[in-house]
Amino acid sequence: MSLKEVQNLVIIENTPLNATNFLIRLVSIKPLPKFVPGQFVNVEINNSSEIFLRRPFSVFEINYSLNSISLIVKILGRGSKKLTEIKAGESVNLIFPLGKGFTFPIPNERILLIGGGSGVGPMLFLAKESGLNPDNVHLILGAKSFEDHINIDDYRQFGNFYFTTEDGSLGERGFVTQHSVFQNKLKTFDKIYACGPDAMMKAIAREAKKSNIFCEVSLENLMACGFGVCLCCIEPTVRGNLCVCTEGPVFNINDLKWQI
Amino acid sequence: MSLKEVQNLVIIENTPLNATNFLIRLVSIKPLPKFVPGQFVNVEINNSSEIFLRRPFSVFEINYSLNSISLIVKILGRGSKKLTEIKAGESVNLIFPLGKGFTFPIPNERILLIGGGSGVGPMLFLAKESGLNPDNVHLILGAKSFEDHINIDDYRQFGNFYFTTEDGSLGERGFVTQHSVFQNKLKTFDKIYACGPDAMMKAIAREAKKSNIFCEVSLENLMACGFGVCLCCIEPTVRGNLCVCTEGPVFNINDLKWQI
Amino acid sequence: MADLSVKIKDLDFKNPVMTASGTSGFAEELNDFYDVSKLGAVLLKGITLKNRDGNAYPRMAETASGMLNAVGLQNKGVDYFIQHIYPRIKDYDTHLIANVNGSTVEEYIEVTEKVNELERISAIELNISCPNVKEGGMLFGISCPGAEAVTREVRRVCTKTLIVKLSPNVTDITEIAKAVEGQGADSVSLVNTFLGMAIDAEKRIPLLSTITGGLSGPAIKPIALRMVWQAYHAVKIPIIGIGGIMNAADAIEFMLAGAAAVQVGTAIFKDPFIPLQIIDGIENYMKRHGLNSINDIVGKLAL
Amino acid sequence: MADLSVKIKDLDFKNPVMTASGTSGFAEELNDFYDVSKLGAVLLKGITLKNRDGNAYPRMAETASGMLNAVGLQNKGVDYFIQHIYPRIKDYDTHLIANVNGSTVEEYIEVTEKVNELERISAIELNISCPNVKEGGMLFGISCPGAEAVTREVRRVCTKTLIVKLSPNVTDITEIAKAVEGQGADSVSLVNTFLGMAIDAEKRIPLLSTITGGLSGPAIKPIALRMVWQAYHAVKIPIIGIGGIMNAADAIEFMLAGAAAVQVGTAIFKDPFIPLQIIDGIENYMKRHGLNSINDIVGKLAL
Ligand SMILES: Cc1cc2nc3c(=O)[nH]c(=O)nc-3n(C[C@H](O)[C@H](O)[C@H](O)COP(=O)(O)OP(=O)(O)OC[C@H]3O[C@@H](n4cnc5c(N)ncnc54)[C@H](O)[C@@H]3O)c2cc1C
Ligand SMILES: Cc1cc2nc3c(=O)[nH]c(=O)nc-3n(C[C@H](O)[C@H](O)[C@H](O)COP(=O)(O)OP(=O)(O)OC[C@H]3O[C@@H](n4cnc5c(N)ncnc54)[C@H](O)[C@@H]3O)c2cc1C
Ligand SMILES: Cc1cc2nc3c(=O)[nH]c(=O)nc-3n(C[C@H](O)[C@H](O)[C@H](O)COP(=O)(O)O)c2cc1C
Ligand SMILES: Cc1cc2nc3c(=O)[nH]c(=O)nc-3n(C[C@H](O)[C@H](O)[C@H](O)COP(=O)(O)O)c2cc1C
Ligand code: FES
Ligand code: FES
Repeated sequence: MSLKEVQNLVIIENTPLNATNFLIRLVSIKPLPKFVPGQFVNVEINNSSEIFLRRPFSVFEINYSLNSISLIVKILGRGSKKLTEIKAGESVNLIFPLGKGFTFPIPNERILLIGGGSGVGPMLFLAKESGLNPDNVHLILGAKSFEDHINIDDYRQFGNFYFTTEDGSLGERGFVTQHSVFQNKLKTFDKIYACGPDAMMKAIAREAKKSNIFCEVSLENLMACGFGVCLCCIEPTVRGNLCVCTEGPVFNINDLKWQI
Repeated sequence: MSLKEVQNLVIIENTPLNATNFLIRLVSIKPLPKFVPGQFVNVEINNSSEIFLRRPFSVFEINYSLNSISLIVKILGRGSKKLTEIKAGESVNLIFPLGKGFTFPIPNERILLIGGGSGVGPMLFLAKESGLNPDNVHLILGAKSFEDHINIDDYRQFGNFYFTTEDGSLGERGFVTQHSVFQNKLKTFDKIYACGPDAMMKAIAREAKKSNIFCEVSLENLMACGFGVCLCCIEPTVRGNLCVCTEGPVFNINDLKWQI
Repeated sequence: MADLSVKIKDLDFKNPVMTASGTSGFAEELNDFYDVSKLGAVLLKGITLKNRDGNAYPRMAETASGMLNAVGLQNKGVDYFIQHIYPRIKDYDTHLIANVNGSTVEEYIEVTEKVNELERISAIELNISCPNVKEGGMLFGISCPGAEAVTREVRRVCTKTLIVKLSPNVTDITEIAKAVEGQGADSVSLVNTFLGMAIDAEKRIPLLSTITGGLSGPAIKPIALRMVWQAYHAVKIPIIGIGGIMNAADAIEFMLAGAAAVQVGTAIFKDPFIPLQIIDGIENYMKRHGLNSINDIVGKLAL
Repeated sequence: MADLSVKIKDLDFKNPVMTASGTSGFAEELNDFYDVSKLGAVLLKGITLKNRDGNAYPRMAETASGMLNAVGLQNKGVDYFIQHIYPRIKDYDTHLIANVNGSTVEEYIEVTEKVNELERISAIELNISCPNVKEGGMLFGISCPGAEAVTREVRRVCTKTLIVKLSPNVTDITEIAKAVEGQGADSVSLVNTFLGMAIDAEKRIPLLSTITGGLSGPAIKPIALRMVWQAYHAVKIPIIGIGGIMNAADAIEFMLAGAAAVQVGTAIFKDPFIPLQIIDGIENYMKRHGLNSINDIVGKLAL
């Protein structure tokens, strides 16, 4: 049995979620393998002389009965832009499942999930799959402004949501680490999970470390292959330079050599 | 005033004409310059890492009131294939007008136009623009089989049409040079014009030379630029190596160094 | 049925399609996708005497039809390989070839001597062409005396088939090919990556931590093909062609130019199945052209 | 407003964007599209002492993000140029630079002496790097003694600014750059094309009549950029960067790496307006980054 697959999937939805992110939903003709939140797919973006390599995206949602995978894609450069322009009905080649996901919480733990930008995707996925009582699941989602936040109504049942915006247009004003929950209740959590921009994750890691709370973050290093053969995506860790694509993208902050 | 233009045109039609050729019609938002039959455009075919250079195509039809240019495109390789897949509504970048066209006949001359494959296009264009009494315009169009011929009903008014097919399914069986008009009446023509595969043009040139009849052919050498700066498209002539894109694509056979 | 087997020195390969060093890990990663025994050979990730952390991140940059890498031979050293990796991979039913590296001739020798002992390693590919290390590597591969010295010394101790991997960053590839042939190389593989560079114009910084890195992918194919063709006319030992091979047509072009076998590198990042597709494509080509053996292709460019 | 002017030796250029030799004819062809006086300079098609028919057809092949050419310096000779072409183009209000070629040092000298007399030719670009001719050309450019000899002799007679155009087909570009600087070159332009090859796998023939040809276009950019960066740290004379420049970002990358000016070649085949778009793009970049002069870009890569 092959552990990893290279497959053409058909895009069935490619719609803007907000000012900066798109939701892309793809279906496979075959049953999908199990995905752990934090795992990713590597997407071939064809039809351009400028895009040579694949682009990695975390899985946001899996529907095992429809065999569908959803991604939240933020337009950053040429590849992500092209991807958001592909029309429903066209097919795209994906490699999956890739990487190691988040460590699941154990029953009755209180967890804090923090997502920024497209990093919100894996946090929602984790909230849904955590298996915890929703009372124990808390999410802080951060963005620049209210129009950069995505609609999470379908996820309210899985946890308690808090928002921050830099302009104060939704939730509390400031960064996720300035949110009152983060500021005042951090120590009430057993585990913190984060996915988002580098600076955000470092700020979170700093506080988690101070308070000595278990904390996992998802990294977005540049990748050439995505499945462990090129050694381009490395991150310095206590176990040496590790490949983010196979040993990550999720790392415990205690393993990272971040200067925080 | 610029003599040559680089312009985005919008494809308004891209339809199969027969088993091997497509009709592509493009419109400009600006008035088009005058085109002489035999002149060509150089088409940028984007969205592929495999196609780096433009591809040249002869003009088949110009509608000066609609500002439209039509091309007949035969699928030969990656570029022509991609081009026939572009949907109406999308825009394509063209450089034009390029090259020198056919020498117009003088009033009352009898002319024979011979076209094969996508070479039929410039021949129909020339028949239409010749300015001669249709009785004096004769066209032999050749193809493998009847389904490789295009519908020329709109052009019947401009001349007398003869067909050949290799399998005898339309007109006379055999190559254009085996057609009875070519075999028996060649000497009744003042000028012969030809556009089509190399072998066809060489066969025609051989007979035209023997009979000492004026004969122009349109060449399809590989081009990098199409407007005279790269010197890649050369053809050996009595005046030395000449650029097909600026001194041709139409050449008088007496100027060519063909071993025929 | 077309016979795809090829022979290099005393080794019989099922087919002429190998995966290149540094682009196919230690074979295990590809085995997660398909049975690697279908491949002609797997060139293992470059190994050195001691642990190497490799270069700092970022290590790669995308370029037009290619990429730059600056991995810098990250690996845990030959002893770790022998103890922890070799036992896991030794039963793959394909040729496993060790890519041997060093900062000094002595290091190359030491690694070779250790690899000699590994029964299931079929051959050694001597990498004298890595552009991403400060010492050794490409420095040996860009001069005849350097290439000669390391080949001669390693040949003395090497008990296996010895392939020397050449750098394309030279004025005359034939000189280097002849130099290593003269010192007893059984085969040459070419090319390794071209020294290149990429810059972020907006940030005004290099895209690689090392400023320069190695260029691979289809961009380099025309130059690599030319070098294989030149080398084919300069040496008698078999040539393994490498550089931007993405499909069967590319592989066949290298073989027509003189390569007895090919290695697929960067293409694997696009799709790990490409090496298998190339094997099928070559078989199909042979059928279409009525060719019975790979020898009917190698060097058979009509001039 | 941003000042785009640059100075090379005693010549003032309106802007740092030139069109490369062999890709912009004799300026007339581009003038059919737009007023060439907007360009920093036009490098004219390579000229030789006598008429050259160039190589046989086919002379070009498309490759991944690039192309091979084997034109072989087709031109009608310097006398024809002086009598028939120069009079037509001499009034273009931009720098016209002659690309001078020869099979022997004497031929280079003779052509230079004739070009000396042409008032409106601002500079000579000594092409010691053409890979598409059997004699002379690249053979001079790939060894220090060769490059030195032709530069020294031409410098003796050349009364104009002397730019020497370098071949990238060398192990160490800095050696060659230093060699020609040492012999009095006022500037070096690099790179010319890389020797490459393309094959039609189905027909089993080379795609070029000459088998090998010169590779240009975005495929070579990373290597060209690296060479410009290396040369910048090796010589003091201004460098003109060439190789796969398709847009303003590419041009700026070359300038950050050390090029005082750039030449646009193959991109012209895609779109003859690209050089003008690059000029606009550089101006725009300077505004966005608050830069006043091109000197604020040249060599300003942050390491
Ligand atoms: C494991 C993993 C999971 C990811 N999940 C998601 C996701 O769910 N949603 C999402 O929108 N994005 C995700 N990303 C990031 C995504 O892969 C990049 O945004 C994308 O590859 C950018 O491609 P591009 O062609 O648009 O940008 P390019 O045109 O290649 O680059 C544009 C600019 O962005 C920089 N850049 C590109 N990629 C990265 C990166 N990974 N990190 C830092 N800088 C970069 C480049 O250096 C350049 O300056 C993930 C990345 C990884 C490694
Ligand atoms: C002045 C001129 C006018 C033309 N007019 C027309 C036209 O009206 N309609 C039309 O269908 N085609 C025309 N052509 C030919 C057309 O340009 C080519 O068919 C096209 O460029 C092929 O591109 P491709 O990417 O499909 O083929 P590629 O994938 O580039 O090549 C496929 C195969 O065809 C060969 N090939 C490609 N182009 C040519 C060529 N020009 N001559 C010989 N062999 C070639 C290649 O070597 C290769 O073996 C014209 C060419 C010229 C120079
Ligand atoms: C990420 C990466 C790592 C590489 N590591 C090695 C290596 O360890 N040893 C080696 O000999 N070549 C190494 N190479 C070079 C390849 O084996 C190959 O020679 C080169 O990439 C050209 O082939 P390609 O264009 O098919 O990739 C590496 C190449 C890449 C892209
Ligand atoms: C078709 C063609 C013809 C060329 N002719 C010449 C020439 O006559 N003299 C010369 O110095 N360089 C010549 N060159 C090289 C270019 O000037 C330039 O150095 C090279 O193409 C790299 O730049 P690019 O990638 O922007 O094209 C030629 C290049 C091409 C593609
Ligand atoms: S991206 Fe290749 S090893 Fe991680
Ligand atoms: S195609 Fe460039 S000169 Fe004709």
